Amino acid sequence: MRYSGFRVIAEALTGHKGWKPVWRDPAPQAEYDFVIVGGGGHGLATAYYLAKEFGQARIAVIEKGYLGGGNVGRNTTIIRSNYLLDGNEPFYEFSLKLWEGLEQDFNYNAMVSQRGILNLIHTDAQRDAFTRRGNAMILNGADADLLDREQVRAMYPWLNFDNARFPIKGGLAQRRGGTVRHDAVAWGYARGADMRGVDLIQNCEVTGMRIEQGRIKGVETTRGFIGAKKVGVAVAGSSSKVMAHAGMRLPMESHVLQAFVSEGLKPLIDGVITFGAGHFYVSQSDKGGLVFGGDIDGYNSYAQRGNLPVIEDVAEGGMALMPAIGRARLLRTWGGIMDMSMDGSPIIDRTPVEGLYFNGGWCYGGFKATPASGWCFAHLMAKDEPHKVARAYRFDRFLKGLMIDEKGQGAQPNLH
Amino acid sequence: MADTLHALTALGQAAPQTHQVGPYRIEERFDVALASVAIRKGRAADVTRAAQAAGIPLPEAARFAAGNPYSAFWVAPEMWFVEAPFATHEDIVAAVKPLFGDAASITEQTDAWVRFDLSAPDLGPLMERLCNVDFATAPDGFATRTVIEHIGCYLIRHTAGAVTLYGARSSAKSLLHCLEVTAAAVI
Amino acid sequence: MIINHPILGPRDSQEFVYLGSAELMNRPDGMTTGVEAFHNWLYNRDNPAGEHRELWYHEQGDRSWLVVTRNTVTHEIRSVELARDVAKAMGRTK
Amino acid sequence: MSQENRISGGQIDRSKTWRFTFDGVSYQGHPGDTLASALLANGVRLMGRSFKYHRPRGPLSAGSEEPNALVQLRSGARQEPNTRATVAELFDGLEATSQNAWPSLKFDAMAINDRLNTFFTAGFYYKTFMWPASFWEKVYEPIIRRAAGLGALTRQEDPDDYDKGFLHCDLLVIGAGPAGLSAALTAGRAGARVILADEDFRMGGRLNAETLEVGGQPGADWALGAVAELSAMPNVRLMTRTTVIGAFDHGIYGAVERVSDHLAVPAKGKPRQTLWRIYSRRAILAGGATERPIAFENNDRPGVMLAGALRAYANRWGVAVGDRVAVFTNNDDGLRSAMDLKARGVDVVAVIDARKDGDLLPGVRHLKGAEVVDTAGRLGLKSVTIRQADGRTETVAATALGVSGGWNPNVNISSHHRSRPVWDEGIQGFVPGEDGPPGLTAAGAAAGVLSTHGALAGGQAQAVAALADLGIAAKAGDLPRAEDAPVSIVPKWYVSGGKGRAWIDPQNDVTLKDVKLAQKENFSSVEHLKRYTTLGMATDQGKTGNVLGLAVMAGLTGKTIPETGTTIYRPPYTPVAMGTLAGRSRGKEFKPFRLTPSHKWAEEQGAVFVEVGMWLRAQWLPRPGETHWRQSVDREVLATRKSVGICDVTTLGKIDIQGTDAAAFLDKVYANNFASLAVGKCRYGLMLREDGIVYDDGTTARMGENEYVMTTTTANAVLVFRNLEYARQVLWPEMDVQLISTTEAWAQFSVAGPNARKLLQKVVDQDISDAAFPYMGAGNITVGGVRARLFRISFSGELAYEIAVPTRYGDALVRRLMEAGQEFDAIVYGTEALGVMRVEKGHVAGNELNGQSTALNMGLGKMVSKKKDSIGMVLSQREGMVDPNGYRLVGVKPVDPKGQLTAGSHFLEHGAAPVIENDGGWLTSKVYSPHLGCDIALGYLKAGDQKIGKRMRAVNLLAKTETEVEIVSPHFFDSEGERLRG
Repeated sequence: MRYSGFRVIAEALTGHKGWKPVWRDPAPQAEYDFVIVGGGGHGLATAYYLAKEFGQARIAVIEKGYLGGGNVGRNTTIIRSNYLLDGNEPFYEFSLKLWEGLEQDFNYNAMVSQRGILNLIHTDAQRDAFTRRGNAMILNGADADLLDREQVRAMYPWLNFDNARFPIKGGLAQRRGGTVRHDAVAWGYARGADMRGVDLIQNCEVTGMRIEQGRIKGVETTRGFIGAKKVGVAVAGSSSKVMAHAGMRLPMESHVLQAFVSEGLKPLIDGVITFGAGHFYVSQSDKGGLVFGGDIDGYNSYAQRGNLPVIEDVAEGGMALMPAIGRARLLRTWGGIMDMSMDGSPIIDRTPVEGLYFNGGWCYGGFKATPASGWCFAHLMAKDEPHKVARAYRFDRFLKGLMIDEKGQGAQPNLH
Repeated sequence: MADTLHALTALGQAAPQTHQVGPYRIEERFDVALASVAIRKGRAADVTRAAQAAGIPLPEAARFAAGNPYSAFWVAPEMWFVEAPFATHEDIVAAVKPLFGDAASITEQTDAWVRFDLSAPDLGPLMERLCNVDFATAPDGFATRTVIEHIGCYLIRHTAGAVTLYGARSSAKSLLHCLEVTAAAVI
Repeated sequence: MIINHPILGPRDSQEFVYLGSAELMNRPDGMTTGVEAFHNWLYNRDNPAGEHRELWYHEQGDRSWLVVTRNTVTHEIRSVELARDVAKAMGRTK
Repeated sequence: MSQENRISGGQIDRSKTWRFTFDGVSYQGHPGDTLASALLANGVRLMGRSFKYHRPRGPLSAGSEEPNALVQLRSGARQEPNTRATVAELFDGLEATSQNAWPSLKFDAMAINDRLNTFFTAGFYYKTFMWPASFWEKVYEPIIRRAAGLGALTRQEDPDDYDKGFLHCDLLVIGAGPAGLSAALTAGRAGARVILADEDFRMGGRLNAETLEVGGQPGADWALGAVAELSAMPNVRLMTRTTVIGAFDHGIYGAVERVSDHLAVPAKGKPRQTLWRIYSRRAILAGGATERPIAFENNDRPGVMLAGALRAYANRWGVAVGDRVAVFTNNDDGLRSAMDLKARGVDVVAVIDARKDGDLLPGVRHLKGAEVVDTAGRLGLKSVTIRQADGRTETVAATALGVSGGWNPNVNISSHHRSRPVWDEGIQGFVPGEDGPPGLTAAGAAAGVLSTHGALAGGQAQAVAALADLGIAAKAGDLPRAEDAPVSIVPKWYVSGGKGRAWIDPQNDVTLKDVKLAQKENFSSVEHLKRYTTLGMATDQGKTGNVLGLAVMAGLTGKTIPETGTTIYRPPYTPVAMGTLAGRSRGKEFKPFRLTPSHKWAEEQGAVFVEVGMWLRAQWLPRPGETHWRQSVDREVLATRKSVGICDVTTLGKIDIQGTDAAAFLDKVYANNFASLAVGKCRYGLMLREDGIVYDDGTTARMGENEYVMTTTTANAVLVFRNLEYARQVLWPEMDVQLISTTEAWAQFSVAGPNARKLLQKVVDQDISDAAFPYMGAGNITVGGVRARLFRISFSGELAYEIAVPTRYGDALVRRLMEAGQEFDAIVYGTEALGVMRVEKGHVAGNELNGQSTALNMGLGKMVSKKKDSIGMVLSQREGMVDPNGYRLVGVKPVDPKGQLTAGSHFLEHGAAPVIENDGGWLTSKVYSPHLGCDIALGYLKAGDQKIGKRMRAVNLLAKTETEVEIVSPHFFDSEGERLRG
């Protein structure tokens, strides 16, 4: 079923009787060519692109809970490609370009809204670093603007310009950055994949991997064994757990990141703002809630919930930057589990097991990567060679000393 | 020899100041010298013996012990901060080091800290807003490190009505500000 | 969270700084260990969903490094030891 | 007419009358009123508009679960959007305005959405607005954004203060209804440290809203007595107006105390609200239960209310919401509401009871097996249409309708650790699961025990059990006599049939049809239902609607309710002001200031300060006549290079390292050799992370056989100290090393320039000639008899020293140096001049120590000794890190001396297109060198060591500028170091 304004009107006038399930609930088949483990954004996008762009069939996505129930449904919805390093920026710019045509591509309004992202500058050294970054972005074909203090003030006059502990000195803007309705991304990919014959199998958890002579044969699940010629794992947050079934230890830790939303408010913040002197980034959803976040809690966790100190830290950053939100109320906090990798950058790579592929280590930047991650993972699985923008995302970069460390924090995942 | 140098308190004044907010008295102290004493490896017995001989108390973990001229509080395993009157012990390392010889590492700490002595009939309502110390059940002589409005401090409870705070000296003004506004909110 | 410090008793985890897995204590000797093994020690982790031995530093406290055994699913803490004692017991020396 | 709906009784103080306004109209109320009770007393039912359809709305409830009656409270900078009128305490002069309605609450233009509702079904927006792509941001979304949202912020700074604190207790009791009071009494009498917190301004919970007796007296009076007894106990802390917002790990609870919200303005110095972190050894959740509605057509009109709320308004606030009241129920509690209202003289026109069986109520029209099928009244309820058991329908005039679909235990906090609540068939509700937060148990209605006796008994029993865990013996005493009625309820979630809309989540306008559509489209897991329809995502987080919604979904899918499950309950329990969570950490107090020892002096000089981490440092010190910062900085640099300059470098970290293994220890933590350092000398050291990247540098001086003073960068002082503790405790625990930070103990000044020695010699008491104090010398000296330390080290490339005195003498020392330096025209220079001189000299600093660069990148590769095992040595040798074509630190000069450089510009070859493949690296730091008369910069350039003398372009694509540059050695100035040794 194709969605359109006409369709909505036609259904409204006929009592909404014609709407169909957005996806089927098929029983797992005995064997597939491709089994994608993980029905989150990345897994669903992988399946969608395998079918649509790489002409593959006999594909299943298996998900231990419900589709889109992982980090794709619990993030702060930001998209951007304002990365610094060569290993990252082309990938994220590719992703941003995919976002720009996504809704028409999968015929689902995910509310891709390029309202702009602004990273605030508070010190001269930050300006130097953002100048370096902005130039790298433009060299990679992305857009970037360096703003001075008055340009920032013109955009957001009610930020704390006059009584700030760390004054705003400017900002690095990426006008093509913005936000996307996160759940709709999962649903759009799921619907698009389902329409192309992909089996989306919910409530199906991987409990083991069948590996014979170094080659993957399929996965053991709570709904029985499912054979596969190729298995791709895209379960960020649970990567270490799932890959342990293949005997692998990964260069990452699982950490909880909290996110926050306020009560609905009339429009206040047009784009995305990140505070440069504390842990706080914010946008406002179309429903009016301020959607914001900060730092991870900082200790290994699979609990999908966080603690009070980070909530306070984020609120402090928010109030320091925006003294006008004192009387806005925090409505809800939640937590997602992040694959925090050793250099803050992801992995999309083969594994020592033939036919087993891995996609993970997204830290807390996975949402914006969804389209490119799916595309590149599909490319890798279909062609057995990395996509050119994801070539750096290898396991062996740590052994070779080719880390992609945007923040310069070294092998300590909770600092990335 | 040139003229001697004149000292300023951590709050930038020639003399320490006292602030009163309702019943809460906040007194800057400028007359206490401070040194860390850390036991060198395998020398615990020597240090204990030397401390006893010199009358320097070395209290157990999380405790302060008063003495004359030396008082001390525990700061870390095998490490104490030793206090003495500044007037007589300005060069406290020179005074203490000979007592321990090479059994301990001694380091001057006097000016690393601003010291505020707080007093009131009951400091409980103030302390529970300042830091995560269960002040009501802490015994007299309790000494701990804590955080007050992002500033690392040592807190010594002498009684329910008398507390010593040692805070980072460079943040003396921020710490005082915090003490004053918090006290004003309690009264 | 509350960490029951072996010397000081229960202390809020806000006073601590987290480092990571206690596997990091097994630092290989740099003069006799090659890049591959050294890299494996520094970068790869068990990252269990369950009991995890991990290093915390009491920065706003007594500056002790601790080995905390904590469940990463429930956050329940089973034991807390001084890292120095653990390191000595492991035979770490100069 | 004033307070036309006020009836007798209630817990309000009629001796005082307060005035307040709503949408500019003045009304009267009394102490003890909420805004909602006072408005209802004045006959005002219409208080808001719904989110999507802008339907007229009045209060549904009498408590914090309220989804409908949201107003903007106060005005000006104190305007507070989305305030629930049902919990806003009245005060004299209160101002409130309606929100999300234009031009007025009674006539809201956006109510057009209600007419178009057939198009605006759940998720319709996912299916349209896609063409053309650019229209989303330009056309569709702006309209949606303007229509959405609820209340508005003023964009002014919140003028109120907020506070925080920490509390500790044996037992935290959450909620002061019968269960909570009983628990607190039991624990208090046993001597335990108890905190009893309740969100209401009056303790007693439901007892205040009931006519039930406890111990032979009215329940509210019994509660007063219990509170009086508790308040006399020194071991019990009673906290009214305090909402426990969340259960966090290990018995830590967050709580918000509304200190001043019941006042027009907080008293001077007092916070508006206080965030308490409560550290409890055990906790009892006694947060009661929330009544839930039944879905039927047009069940959202002002005047349609939860039956228990109607009863509460009558009993507690003396308000009859309507003159003709009907009640629709599926359980006995609804009957109690009807009888209470009748007892207060309210005309109860019908009791519509979904149950077919059971006794009929005396004296009222009690319709068994009946249901409400529709209502009428645009801005407020006028009539109710009833379908009787025999199928006949009848329309009855009514201005209020109480609905009771049963009670949901308030399990929220027990589920904050993601434990799933358990279905209780007897009460048709979820009760707390087994695996809730450790140490937390539930009592009373929160545990699914809905009778007053059950609450009193449960509170007592849970308190006894919790204290027994702690080794505190508490007595289970005699309980006061109270009702113990069993729960009689039949499941009734929605009324079927009909074409109109039946609301489940009234704020977000989620109706029965939306749930059905979601199910049809296979969004049938509860999480999908929530996310697709926005059920339960409004400001009330579904406190009244969620269970209803999932019960409907269960019915549609043929699953049971427990099979269908719930979504996750998340903190906070009720929304919390951002200001409260931030406390005092805002504005200039966001983080503490750190001031240098010369701060006072520099202030007197009119210095311009800059934030360096938490420090404030003098950036430059303008002199009269200087109008541009560059004039000041150039002067400071030139004066230093010509004669002598002074700079406060106290912010650099200082760590005292002692012990017989100190030298060996330094060899571990520094990449270069330290064991060979002689007593009385300093050495520059490079610190690597274990991954081989440089993270800090500084000089370390050997002050004695086993005594060293290490310096670190300002930024990394804390991190280096932490890492040293790690090295000594964890990696090499047998080493004899003791550490202590002395950063703040010493005021340290750099004295640099050709006349540095002459100046210092005037000030210090010892001979510091080159022979007595050679280059890289270190030692203890005195200044006017005050103990001091002197290090002959240089960051500027000049003959330079760093001199340190105890911090209290720092101010005097800078004054002394300036006085003694008059004859040399000595100046004090700030961080800008410091930066200029270090770039001229080619020293790396923060911009080069970026956490991504190796010693090799910095041109310091030879410093990494491979003859010893130091942190980072092994992995610094990985193949990608020793690439001969990798980045190398270079100097950069514009070919045309007038050419301008910008840090962050990238290197491109001549003729190379600005694409990433041609990227050569970037300029890390740029300064204007008054010495060389041009901009100079440092940069990381690929294979830079092979490109000295080469010409390239430094391109800044952000400003669309480029400058032709020459790649030179990073040592622009005195590359042989002759001046250092002068």
